[in-house]
Amino acid sequence: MTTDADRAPVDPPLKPSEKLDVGALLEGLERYRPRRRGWVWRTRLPEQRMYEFTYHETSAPLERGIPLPAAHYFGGIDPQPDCVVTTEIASGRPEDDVRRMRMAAWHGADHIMVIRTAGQSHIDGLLEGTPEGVGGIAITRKQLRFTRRALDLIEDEVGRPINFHSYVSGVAGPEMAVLFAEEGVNGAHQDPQYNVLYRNINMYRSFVDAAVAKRVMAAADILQIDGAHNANATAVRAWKVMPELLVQHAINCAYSEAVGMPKERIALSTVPPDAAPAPCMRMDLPYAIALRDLFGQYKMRAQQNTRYMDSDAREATVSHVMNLLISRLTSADIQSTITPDEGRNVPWHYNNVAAVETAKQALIGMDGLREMVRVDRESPELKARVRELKERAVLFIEAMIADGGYFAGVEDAYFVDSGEYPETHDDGIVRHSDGGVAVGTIVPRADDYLAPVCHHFGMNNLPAGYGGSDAGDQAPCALIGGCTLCDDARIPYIDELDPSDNVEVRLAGTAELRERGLIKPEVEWTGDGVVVVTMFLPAAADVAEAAALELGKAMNLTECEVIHKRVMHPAEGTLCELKGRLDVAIDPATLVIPEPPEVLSDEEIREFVHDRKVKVIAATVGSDEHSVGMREIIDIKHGGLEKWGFEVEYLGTSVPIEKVVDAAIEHAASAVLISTIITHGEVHRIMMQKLADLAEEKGVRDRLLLVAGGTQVTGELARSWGMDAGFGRKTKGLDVASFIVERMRERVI
Amino acid sequence: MTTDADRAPVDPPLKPSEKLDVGALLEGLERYRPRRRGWVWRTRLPEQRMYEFTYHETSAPLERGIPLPAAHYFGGIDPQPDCVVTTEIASGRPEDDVRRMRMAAWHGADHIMVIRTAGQSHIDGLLEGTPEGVGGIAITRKQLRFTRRALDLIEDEVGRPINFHSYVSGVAGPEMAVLFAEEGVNGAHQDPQYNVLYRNINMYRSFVDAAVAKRVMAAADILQIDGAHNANATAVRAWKVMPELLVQHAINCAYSEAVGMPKERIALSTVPPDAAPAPCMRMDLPYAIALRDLFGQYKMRAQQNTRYMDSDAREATVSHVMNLLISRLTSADIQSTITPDEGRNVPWHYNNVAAVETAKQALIGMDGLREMVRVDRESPELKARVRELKERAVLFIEAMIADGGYFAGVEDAYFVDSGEYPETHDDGIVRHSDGGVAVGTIVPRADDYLAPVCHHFGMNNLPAGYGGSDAGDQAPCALIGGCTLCDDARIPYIDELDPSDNVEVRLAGTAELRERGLIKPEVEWTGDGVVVVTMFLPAAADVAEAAALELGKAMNLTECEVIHKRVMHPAEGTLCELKGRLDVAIDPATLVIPEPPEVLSDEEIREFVHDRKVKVIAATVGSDEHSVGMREIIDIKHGGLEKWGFEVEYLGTSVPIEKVVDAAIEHAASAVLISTIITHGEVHRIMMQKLADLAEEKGVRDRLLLVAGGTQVTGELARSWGMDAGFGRKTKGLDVASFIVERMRERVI
Amino acid sequence: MVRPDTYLEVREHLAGLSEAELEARFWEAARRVVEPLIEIARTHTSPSIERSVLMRMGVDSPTCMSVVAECEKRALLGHGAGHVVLVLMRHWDCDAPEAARRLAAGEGWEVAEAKWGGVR
Amino acid sequence: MVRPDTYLEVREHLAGLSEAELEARFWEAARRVVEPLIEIARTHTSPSIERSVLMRMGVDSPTCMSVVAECEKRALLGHGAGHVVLVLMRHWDCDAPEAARRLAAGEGWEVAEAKWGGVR
Repeated sequence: MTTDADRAPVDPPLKPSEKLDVGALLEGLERYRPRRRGWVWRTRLPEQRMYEFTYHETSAPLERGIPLPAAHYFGGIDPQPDCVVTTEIASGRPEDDVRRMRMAAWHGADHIMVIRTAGQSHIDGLLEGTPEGVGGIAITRKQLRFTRRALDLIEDEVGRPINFHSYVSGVAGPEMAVLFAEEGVNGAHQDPQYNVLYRNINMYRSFVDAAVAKRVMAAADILQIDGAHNANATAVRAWKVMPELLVQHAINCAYSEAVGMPKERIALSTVPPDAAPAPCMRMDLPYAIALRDLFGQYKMRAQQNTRYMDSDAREATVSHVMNLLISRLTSADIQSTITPDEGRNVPWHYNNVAAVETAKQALIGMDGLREMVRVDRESPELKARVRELKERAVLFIEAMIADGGYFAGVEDAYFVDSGEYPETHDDGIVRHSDGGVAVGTIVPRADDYLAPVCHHFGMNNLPAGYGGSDAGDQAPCALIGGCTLCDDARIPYIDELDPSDNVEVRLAGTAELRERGLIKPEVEWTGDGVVVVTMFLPAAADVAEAAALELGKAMNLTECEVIHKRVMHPAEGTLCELKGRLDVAIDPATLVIPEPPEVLSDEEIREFVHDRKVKVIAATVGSDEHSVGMREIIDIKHGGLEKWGFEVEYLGTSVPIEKVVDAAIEHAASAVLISTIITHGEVHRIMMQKLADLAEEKGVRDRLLLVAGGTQVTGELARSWGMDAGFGRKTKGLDVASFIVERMRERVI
Repeated sequence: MTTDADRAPVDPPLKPSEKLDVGALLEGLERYRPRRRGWVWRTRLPEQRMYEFTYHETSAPLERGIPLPAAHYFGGIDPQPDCVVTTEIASGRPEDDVRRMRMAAWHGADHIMVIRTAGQSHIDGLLEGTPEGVGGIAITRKQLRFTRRALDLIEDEVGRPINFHSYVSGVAGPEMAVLFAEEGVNGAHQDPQYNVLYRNINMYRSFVDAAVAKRVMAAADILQIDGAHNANATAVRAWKVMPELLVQHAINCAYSEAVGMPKERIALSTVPPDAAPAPCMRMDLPYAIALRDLFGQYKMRAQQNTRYMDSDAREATVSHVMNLLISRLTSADIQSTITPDEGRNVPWHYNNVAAVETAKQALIGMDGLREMVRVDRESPELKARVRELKERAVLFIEAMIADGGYFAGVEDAYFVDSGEYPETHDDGIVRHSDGGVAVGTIVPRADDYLAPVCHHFGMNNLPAGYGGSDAGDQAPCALIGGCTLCDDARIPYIDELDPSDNVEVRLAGTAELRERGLIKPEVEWTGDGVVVVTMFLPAAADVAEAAALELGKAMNLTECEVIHKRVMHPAEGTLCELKGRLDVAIDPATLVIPEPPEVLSDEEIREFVHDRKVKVIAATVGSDEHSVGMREIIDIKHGGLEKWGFEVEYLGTSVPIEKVVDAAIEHAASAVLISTIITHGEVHRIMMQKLADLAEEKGVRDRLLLVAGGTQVTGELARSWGMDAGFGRKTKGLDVASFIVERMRERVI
Repeated sequence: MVRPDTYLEVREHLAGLSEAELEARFWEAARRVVEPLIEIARTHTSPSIERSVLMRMGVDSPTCMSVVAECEKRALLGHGAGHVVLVLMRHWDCDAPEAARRLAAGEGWEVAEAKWGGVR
Repeated sequence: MVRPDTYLEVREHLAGLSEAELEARFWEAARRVVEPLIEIARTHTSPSIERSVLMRMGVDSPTCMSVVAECEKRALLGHGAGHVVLVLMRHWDCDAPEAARRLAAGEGWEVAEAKWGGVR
């Protein structure tokens, strides 16, 4: 559905080289209108050719983005998986969130979920303005409009639509739904069971509100995600709640359809419940299959496990790759990601990116896996377990009906019990129909109940000729001359209600950093100064932790806290990750930025090399059999020196320096290239100094250009160790060729 | 075979709470003898029950070890995969290596591979003593004996045999083989092709030496691993060398068997050649299958990909999990691990442990996966590719024979070409039969050639009655009264040859740290002081890197170097990992170590609670639906408060503080427990202060014990925010129960 | 109630079902569970629902809050807060936001009470 | 030599083979490749091999180095360094380490030369 965006201010496109202008995005918000409503899927390409590879499960590429680190080995391609990829952002400050959303979008996220601030779900009404959130953001019209405006620019920058998502839960569901419809939010969590079980909101109120909220969401084409996955996060034994998870999904699906939501806009939020050291694949795969058997007509939002996450980011990453394997072995329409640091804090900028990268990397690495590796539906353990889960779910739901239905079931603690139904330990979550937040707030609709608006659910005494099924009928809102869902222009806008707790005040506090372009570390908020120090300490865990805090002070850090500890051995030592604040801001004007080597044109180089018959001796030294780096510099095929006619004598790998110098003399070479790839901190220094000394000794130093390369080599280091130049990671043949030619020219002149 | 260990000094067993006494391990080495020769596999248990789970691919558990971080959710189990797990150590200092080996063994490594120092493979002879290595260790008798002695103690400590491994390559292969046999080394790389292609050692010399080396290895029951995987690390396009990899494996296998090595001691070193963003599973799985089809009778040492590794540890970890998936989908007798930092430096202590943990976690998580998920041998792409790889390999090897055999093939650059055979780009590695290190050093054996020792290979003019096939024949070494392989007592021992470059000198340099028990950060050597700072900087990559170096100085770090950089967005910011040296050592005597809370006996608690009818109000506050932590503190099933008879009123999740205090008053409770799990730094402070204030307000503060719990809560913090106590991660119900009872007692008195 | 795992005993009536029959039975039960919930929703309303109606009528959130709160107080919610506003729109011949604003300011409630009778 | 991917043309003789036949052909070829290499190894020795013989005779590495180096110089390696040591063991009636030590010290070479003839 299109909305009349003509009144909206037109924003200039983003420049990749410039930061978001948060201030500008806050101006004219009262007139800004979202460009569309509704959810957008990626464009799947069943057969996509990139570099030398063919992909079977990818989607249209981005116009701008950042490929995986290893992409430079493969022509820099950045294939995008076929499924939508989600990231969850919750810094509490919309002005900081949007910068992070831009980072995440560049790395492949196209579903941005904003978590709500603590307690908003218990507020019976809407918030306005931009108060700072705690553990999430205050969802308000201004925050939504500001964020959607930024996302409209960001989606143009990356060249792919971005779905914006939040929560239509809590006691203000219907209002949230209308707000989301009005502000172009594309996806939302909505599940009355979530309110009841995890928010302790009265069960009658939750279901009554949910019907209207869902109807409005359907009208705005918003994708709904349910809340069943929370049973995983809450269950004492996550592998015991699988039957009830199936039931919870079914209740929300059936309820949603009954109020008019189309199947294709109903997504199940499903998580592999378990993690290692449990044999989690054998436990979680049958569940994933039973789920997809039963819910094949709905969308799957595959979430990652949080239940068994600790503070160990490595462990979380490995668990999540196994979750991604389940997505690839079964199916996922949306692949959600959990940041590796969620086990210890509210996600930080770079951990959102890390989680998105892990999803992209694993999904692309496992592209088409299902074609070669098949789930064996006849495998005895799998087949029996899939059937058993379905039967246990049926038993659960039929017993609940026999006991009086859903509300009775909740009162009887049917849900989130640590026994696998029909086993129960009587430790489920109990809620009472006469209790909970907002108990007693629903009222029966009178016979003349009337709601003169569109997309309303339930009994509604519209006058004849309005909103009925007759072709001639007018829309219900014709009664009042139009409603906001039909006429965008009727949407009111409120800016700020709190003069002290708002974005303008916060921005003023960090204005200097922005105006002077100062560089200060941060993890979630501009200038928060937080850094993390990773250190191994040769001491037992408790001593190491105390020592780490002291070392933090020695590093000028304040508010030090050990956020992760891992015993390497009870006596030999402990790995500590120390979080602290560094109150230092760097003025870029004071920095010396090493110039990228200037390069010559192919013609210049080729001509000079041809005239002068430039010979080069190349060798990998220091017992390094990895000759790749060197060969990419010299091989013609990789735009190496041979390309311009250099005569390169490649001596091979692990060549003694003596041999290198002798060869240079024998061939009357103009330059010597040595490389060491993965090296101990010392070996490249030793090799370079030895080369320089030997060239001196043999009296050829002045007619030889000595060049060293390697992953840890820098020009500065190499020169300090007697080389004429040094080249590090990702050097191109052109850089080396240009250097040699320029230096030889200088000598000629 | 047993060796007479009676002359060896008997070491007292290690105490888990005490560091290795490196000095003591260096004493009496001349008399120390290894306890066994030969390789040991894990004891596979096809059906193992642990906690509530059954494992299908595990082995006997360790007596002492450190389980995965998440294990505490599952009764602390530490299931060990069925395959041997390798870690590679190369700090260059044996005295530091052994400490790391102990850490790795506790985390599940039972195959310790020591990389050799740069250039040792080009030394025509043996080294002695303990000179410091570069990028690896100087392999000497003293280093081997010292290390094996430490490993003998460590394997007793963890309760599982540890295989010790190094390299029988280079120009001193036969001597290395004898040395390894004498010193109880259990596994070794041996592959003459590796010497030829990657070490540029003369091809005749390599193969002649290899025959004797392999025969000696076989006699000592040493497991051999080949070197084919290096073609992956060197190939321009790793996915093009698959056919030749099959050929290289076959040549070493056939050669090894021909000199008398049994199949079960021949292992193939195989690596999934590719990595994302390539569709690596679809590329690497057919290769893994073709390999196992052809080499089913040999052992598989599954290595992890290094070819496409960058400086990004997260990326490396994800790639390695996909490598582990291939191991689980096909087979692995030995699972090797590559440290996530290998892309940027010689592995550090904790990265060896990280790599071992990733292998353990993924292999256990995918336990029995093959039963539910089958490789579909009939899948068209897979089937065709498997066949094609085999055919290309046959074509390669048949063409090589037609062109004159192996040596001719190497001279014709058959190997490590960037084209997939029969395609060639003429960029393979070229070696000449009349060139390379140690060219011209082999000599024909004269008709009377004699080697009066056992386990020799080749023509040997032993007198009649010696070493022949007749039953009555004596061993060849009977000619000289015995050889070292038959009589351990004949092995000579040399201590140090270099008075300045040896372990004693190095230990003297760090003696103070050890004697005073000072705690100084390190990554590979005692007291090296290296730490890593992870920081996000809101600046473009080049500016961020320069700023990071400045910030390092502000943190009192020296020798700062940015070892990893990841662009989050070209303008919004860059993630930097900064390495630097912190020259600070902490004296533990100056540290205040928080006491672990002392706990009471079950009886004491039960009695007190019963007499006093102690009531407790519990609630999860601050919009936290994750009630797990709280419920584990109160539920009887988890040894929670109910266990001792506390009457616990659990109010549920996201409960407003007002309700908590009202409930405490209504129920005349003695204590209030509030918990917040994953929270923003602020929310738990806010909630605690609010609780304290409200209790004060309502005049019940003095009769209520206020207790707060949560992952980031500490007693100190909680008390500073008005609580009586605070409990953090991994608190047990017993801790809380003990606290409540003790405090209530104090009040009574 | 605590109950051991009686799965094998209580599953008997399902044992004979085909996969398709079992899944159909699952969905049939699910639909039966939600029917009564839907009926309650169809015949009831709530403060949030009524505020969402006023929002759709173009009323800003603070005004929605006070109008709906007053409707609750006066037991008018069952007729629909939007209904009340509509009555006053016609009475005052103004648009919905204006009518809501004036109701929030305390005006016009007597008109509503005249129509539906008061509770004070 | 640069060659395009001629796989499809040159594979024809393999197309008809069963998987087992193909794998058998692979191993047969592999064994043919190593045969001549084994023969060279069987009939040749090297300094490292001879040092490994002396090691097994109980000689320490520096002594191995000098004895073998001298054997090379005197073209005696082909007879076996261990053979040389054995001759001197008998000549001096001492054990191998002792004989090697004395040879390393320059003694006894004339005995070896008497047996095999010198090259100096």
